Amino acid sequence: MVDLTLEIRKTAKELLEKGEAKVVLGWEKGNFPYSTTPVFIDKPEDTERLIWDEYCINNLALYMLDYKHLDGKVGIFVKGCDSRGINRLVQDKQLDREKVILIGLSCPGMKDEKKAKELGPNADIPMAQKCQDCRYPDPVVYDVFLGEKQNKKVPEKIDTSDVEEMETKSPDEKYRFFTTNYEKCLRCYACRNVCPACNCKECIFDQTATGWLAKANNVSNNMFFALTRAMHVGGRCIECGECERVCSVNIPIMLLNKKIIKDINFLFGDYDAGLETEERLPLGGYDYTDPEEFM
Amino acid sequence: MLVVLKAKLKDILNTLAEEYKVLVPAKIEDTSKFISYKDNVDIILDENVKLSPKDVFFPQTEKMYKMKTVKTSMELENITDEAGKKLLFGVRSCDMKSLDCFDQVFLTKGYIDEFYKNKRDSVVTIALSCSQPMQTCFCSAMGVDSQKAVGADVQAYDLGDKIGLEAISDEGSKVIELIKGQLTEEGAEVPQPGEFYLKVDADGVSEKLNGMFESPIWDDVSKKCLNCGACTYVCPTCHCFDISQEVRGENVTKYRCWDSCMFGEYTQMAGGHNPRPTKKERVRNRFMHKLNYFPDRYNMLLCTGCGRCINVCPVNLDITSVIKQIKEAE
Amino acid sequence: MKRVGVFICHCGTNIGGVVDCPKVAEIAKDYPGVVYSVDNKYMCSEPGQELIKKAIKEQNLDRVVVASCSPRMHEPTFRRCVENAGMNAYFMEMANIREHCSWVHASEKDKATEKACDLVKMAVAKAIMNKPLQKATIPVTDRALVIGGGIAGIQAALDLANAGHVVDIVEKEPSIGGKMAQIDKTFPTLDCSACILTPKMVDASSHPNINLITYSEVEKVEGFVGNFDVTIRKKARSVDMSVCTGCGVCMSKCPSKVDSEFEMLLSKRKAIYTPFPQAIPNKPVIDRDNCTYFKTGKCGICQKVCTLGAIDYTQEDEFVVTRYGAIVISTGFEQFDHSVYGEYGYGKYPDVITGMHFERLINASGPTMGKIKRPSDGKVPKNVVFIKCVGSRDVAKGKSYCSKTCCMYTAKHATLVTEKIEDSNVYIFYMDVRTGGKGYEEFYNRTREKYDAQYIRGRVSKVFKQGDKLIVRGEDTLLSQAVEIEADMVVLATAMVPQADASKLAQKIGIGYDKDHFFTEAHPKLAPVETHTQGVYLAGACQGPKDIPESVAQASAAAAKACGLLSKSEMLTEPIISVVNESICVGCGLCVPICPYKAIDLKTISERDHGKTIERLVADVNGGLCQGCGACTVACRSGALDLKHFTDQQILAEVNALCL
Amino acid sequence: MSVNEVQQNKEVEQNWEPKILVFACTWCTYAGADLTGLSRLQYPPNIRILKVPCSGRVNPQFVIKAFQKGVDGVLVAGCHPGDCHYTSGNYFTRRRFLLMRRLMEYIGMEPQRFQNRWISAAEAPKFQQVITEMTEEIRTLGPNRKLRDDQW
Repeated sequence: MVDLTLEIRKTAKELLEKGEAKVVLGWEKGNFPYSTTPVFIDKPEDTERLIWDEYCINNLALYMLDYKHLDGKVGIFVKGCDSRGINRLVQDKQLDREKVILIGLSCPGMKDEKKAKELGPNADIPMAQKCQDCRYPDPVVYDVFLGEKQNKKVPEKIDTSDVEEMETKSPDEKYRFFTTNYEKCLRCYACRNVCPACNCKECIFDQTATGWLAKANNVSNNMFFALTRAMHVGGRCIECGECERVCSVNIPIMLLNKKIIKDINFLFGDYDAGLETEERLPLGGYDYTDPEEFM
Repeated sequence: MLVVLKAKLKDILNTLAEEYKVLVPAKIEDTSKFISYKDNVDIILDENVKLSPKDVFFPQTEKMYKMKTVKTSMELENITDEAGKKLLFGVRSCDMKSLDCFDQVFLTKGYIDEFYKNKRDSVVTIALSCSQPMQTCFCSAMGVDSQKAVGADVQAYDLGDKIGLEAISDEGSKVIELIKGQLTEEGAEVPQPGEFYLKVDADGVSEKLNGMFESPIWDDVSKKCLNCGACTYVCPTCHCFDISQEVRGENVTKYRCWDSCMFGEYTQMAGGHNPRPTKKERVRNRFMHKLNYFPDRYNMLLCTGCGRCINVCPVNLDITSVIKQIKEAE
Repeated sequence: MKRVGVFICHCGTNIGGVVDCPKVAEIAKDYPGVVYSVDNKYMCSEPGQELIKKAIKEQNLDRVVVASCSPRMHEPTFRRCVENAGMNAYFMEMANIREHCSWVHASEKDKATEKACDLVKMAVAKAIMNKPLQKATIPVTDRALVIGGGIAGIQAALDLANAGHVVDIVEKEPSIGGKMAQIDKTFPTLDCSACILTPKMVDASSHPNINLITYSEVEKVEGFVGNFDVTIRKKARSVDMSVCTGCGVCMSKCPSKVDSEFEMLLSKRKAIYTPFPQAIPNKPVIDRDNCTYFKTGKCGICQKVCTLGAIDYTQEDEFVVTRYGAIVISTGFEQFDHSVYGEYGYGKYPDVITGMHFERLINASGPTMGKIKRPSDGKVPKNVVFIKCVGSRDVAKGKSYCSKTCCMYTAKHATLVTEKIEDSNVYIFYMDVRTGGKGYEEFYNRTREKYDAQYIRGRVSKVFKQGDKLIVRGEDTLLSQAVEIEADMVVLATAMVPQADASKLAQKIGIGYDKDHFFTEAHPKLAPVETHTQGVYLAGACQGPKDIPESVAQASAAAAKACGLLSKSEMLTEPIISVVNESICVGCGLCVPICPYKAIDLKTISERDHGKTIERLVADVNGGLCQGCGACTVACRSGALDLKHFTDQQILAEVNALCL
Repeated sequence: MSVNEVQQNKEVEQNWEPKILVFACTWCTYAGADLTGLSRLQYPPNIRILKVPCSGRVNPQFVIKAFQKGVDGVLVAGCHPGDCHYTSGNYFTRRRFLLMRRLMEYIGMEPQRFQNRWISAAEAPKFQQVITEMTEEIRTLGPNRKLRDDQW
């Protein structure tokens, strides 16, 4: 991995010193060799905290929601997934593209923090699942680019082999699989809160009075949560895999999201969310020629 | 000390299962928690479970009572807990300490929470000492002795390939009595705890926080927080709950379920006002509660150093770093 | 706690013969919220309605559930009934226990009764959640816009103007008149098209209530029924209309010659021109694309010869915004681009022409002064072949529909050929002959019998040149014989298609269009001139192929509808519309493209947020445009959008009630 | 034993009857159901129709909610494509529910339990047939336990 830490610090420092950005978002080292944590730098001297290593896994895009009403610009370091998150927010009108300075970084694929914890300091740490599945390691949009693009060979289509395998199971097998997983769900909503596509002002799951979802934790309610969230991010999920990464009980959340992506591709034509900001969303329109199965 | 080979542990548990409903720390569905003991469960002894045993005493969703409207009147129906004693095997010192915190909240100062008390009274605990702390552990910094749990009925020690057992309470003695035939007496010593990776010094942090409600550090600390409830739900000491009801026509069930001070609607008032409108206030409240308000009221920290929140936090917001920041603040 | 009254109707034995109505009424008494429940022989009868009104007063009811026939039958009745008793009409809910229960479960009385109970339970649950709704009034601007100044537009404008409403006609060409102005004779009477059209054009131009806005196009349409704000682009004419007298000197002196669109490119016009001599307004425009002055900066002859100084090269497109109460769209049709039929040799052989060319050839004021001459050599043709359904009724290459007018105008052409050219022979290749219409079949029969037109059933496979003849090769499918005809001229009856930019106009106005881009009516039978956008009406061939009488009839119908709207100064709107909860709305705009009526916009609001005034976007539903379909509510993830009377909570209450 | 069978045996004994919720748009399917009545075409009494203005109003969440609360089947029905009273509502219905149906099947819901149909105001025989078939299909499957919130 090319060490861009010094360049990152220099770029951030310049942005702050020249007053081009009021704050710069990046990553700093956490308390463990395998951890980093998002950092928000607003003083040039603090840019020394910024780092770039193989654990800078957090998608920073959603933090832009916190700066919606900031006077001035925000600088933000973006990997492929962060940049698609930025596009997600721009398309959803939650971010003014003019108000961010995107500093692109080519992502080599980040390492799996959970595995690193388990395997110990000297082990060969595998790449995180979300990075193994990533098809856009280079940012799809940026204003400045640091280092070199790797133009890594990536699969043309999303790998949905796990979805296909699930599809072959019997209804009861499938139901058992999903319910045993969602039985664990704590409804801590980390998956939702980390998701750049979940950018509502007030989530329906928080509006307990409307009767959509009771606070009671049981597998039925948890499935309502899971299915509804999957539909809500349907056609908008940028496949960053953060939801699955942050799940405190390791629910394979992307198995639902990828199912919808697969079906959208099949039913309405290939679509990768977050590559640009103008195109019609799959669920924001229709075609007269859409498949007809309801006759 | 009475000892048993780890390999023979299941024999003991089988014996205990005849008398108690035994709960053991086990791997399940890509996570780990306390589950009902059966012969085929995957018991873990080399590390603590990912989900704390708090739900045994304080379930995530707990029915409280039922109501039924009949014409113009209303009938109330109590919900009784399942009968029978439970035995919780393998609770670590940190989680035993959290029960101590719970006891303070639910059983002291003139108020007794019946739902909690019923469950608490029905559980016998066998605590287990830690031979090697996990990387995220910092219990000693929170005043917890990883080798000697508070409030346990039986203290078990990790002796390598063996487990040593020592009755603490009368209830514990009864447990030992049941399995005495399967134990052997050996001259084992209480093992020394391993080295902690995280170095935390929490001395004086409670007092220091007294003047820090308006400190700028809360802005800094809270920025990265996503306001999810992961930390509070895995925390063995967090005990906030919300009361709600499921209405099915004339049948109403009142229940309580975990809530999290990290959630926006936690302090949302009916009129729309929210006294903790942003993550800054929420994050501040969480740490103030753990490190200042609770010690103030109960004279103990509301953190046992189990490290679970560090483990699950999506953005690595680390309580040990926060403690450090508080101590370093001007 | 709400006080619900339940009224179970026997409908004679229609319901009572199957459903145990007294039992349903008895059981309903125990439903949450129900304080009164009763059954009656005929709820809709006078005594039945009195019963409801009395109960509302005596039992102090604030919600009413009527279980009877379909709400499609009596919802208005019972709404009026509760309204008369002083209750909001929308506090009344109906349970359909006749069409959906007793009539379809006649032999399962117990289960039908059980089902009736469930339906009542659902209705009660919904009624409890119902909110009082009021119809709102919106002002109506007494001014109409007619888009397209052909015969349909002119007729609609005249009818509206005669009823006392101010009308603006927007026409993209320099003159009104449309396609009818190009046509020579009209079937089946063979009276001269110009003779009946031009007086109407004059009427329109001189009518005090009509403003002609020619050489102009609709740029943007905003607003809603009664209040459309339409931006019209007045293209630069380069001629000052207020000064020009239409003397025509400029046109005669202009050196640039261009193929005349009006004459189907069969003759030339000047770069400064009126499309045809009877044009209205009869004042020229400069075709800047072909004007030497605009191309090279040199010339300026027209300016020199105009003694009034009406020529103004500096004119620019002008945009005017006007508010209209109603819009009539009458943009008409174009000819199908039949170049896809290469086998007919259009473009390759100048003597293969279309019906519209033929109209100009036989027109006394046309390029040949009404003499039928071959475009190639000016010879008078003897053998003329007509090919019908060129583009129509051809799923493979053309359009699936029948263009409706071609059978008749081809018959008309055939008679005119025979009348004008001695010893001429007319051959008509056809698929079917369709002559529905008053006097049409008789006309067709005359064409065959008296004028001896040869009708050959079959399609033409090829037209090719041999010497100075065009060989038309086809098949007579009735005789199963190959046919070859030596023709001097071939006339193609091309399909009618909407204007090329019809779909763009539809999008601007927010109306629907079909696969062929004809505008869609609100209902094919019962609302044929309305569109789904209230206050927008259709006239003429823009809605589908039509001949002149049909276009005129539809124009008058559209005008009558528009008059109905404009005759009141304000109108009532349906209260069942979408609403935005601005405190939840995040302004993502996902709802905007969902709305078929373009009723949702994003607007900026400012509010206090943590001691700061911030501005943010939220969705905004235009109550005048919203028709209450509710599609937007599903697109809204956070549930900030909801549909009144069918709210999330109301529907959930019904679902919950069903499952008790 | 399958997920459903456990409870099934118990409920079949208690004369279980399928309970099917039908979301019907006002203009086509609801009117079609009215015509079915006017034509006296008989069908099983197992459905309950919930009227919505347009099938485009039906939120997929309603469907999950209905299963949670205990229905055995859900039918969402509206105007045929091209016939929507509101021009385009049913095209959105089609997109949403093409996905939703696949998702429901994917998590193990039997596809017969959640169906979508276009039924016009004129198609009374079709309405009768769809309801009859769906009722029988669900009767064969037995009571639905999946997604059901029955712990209260």
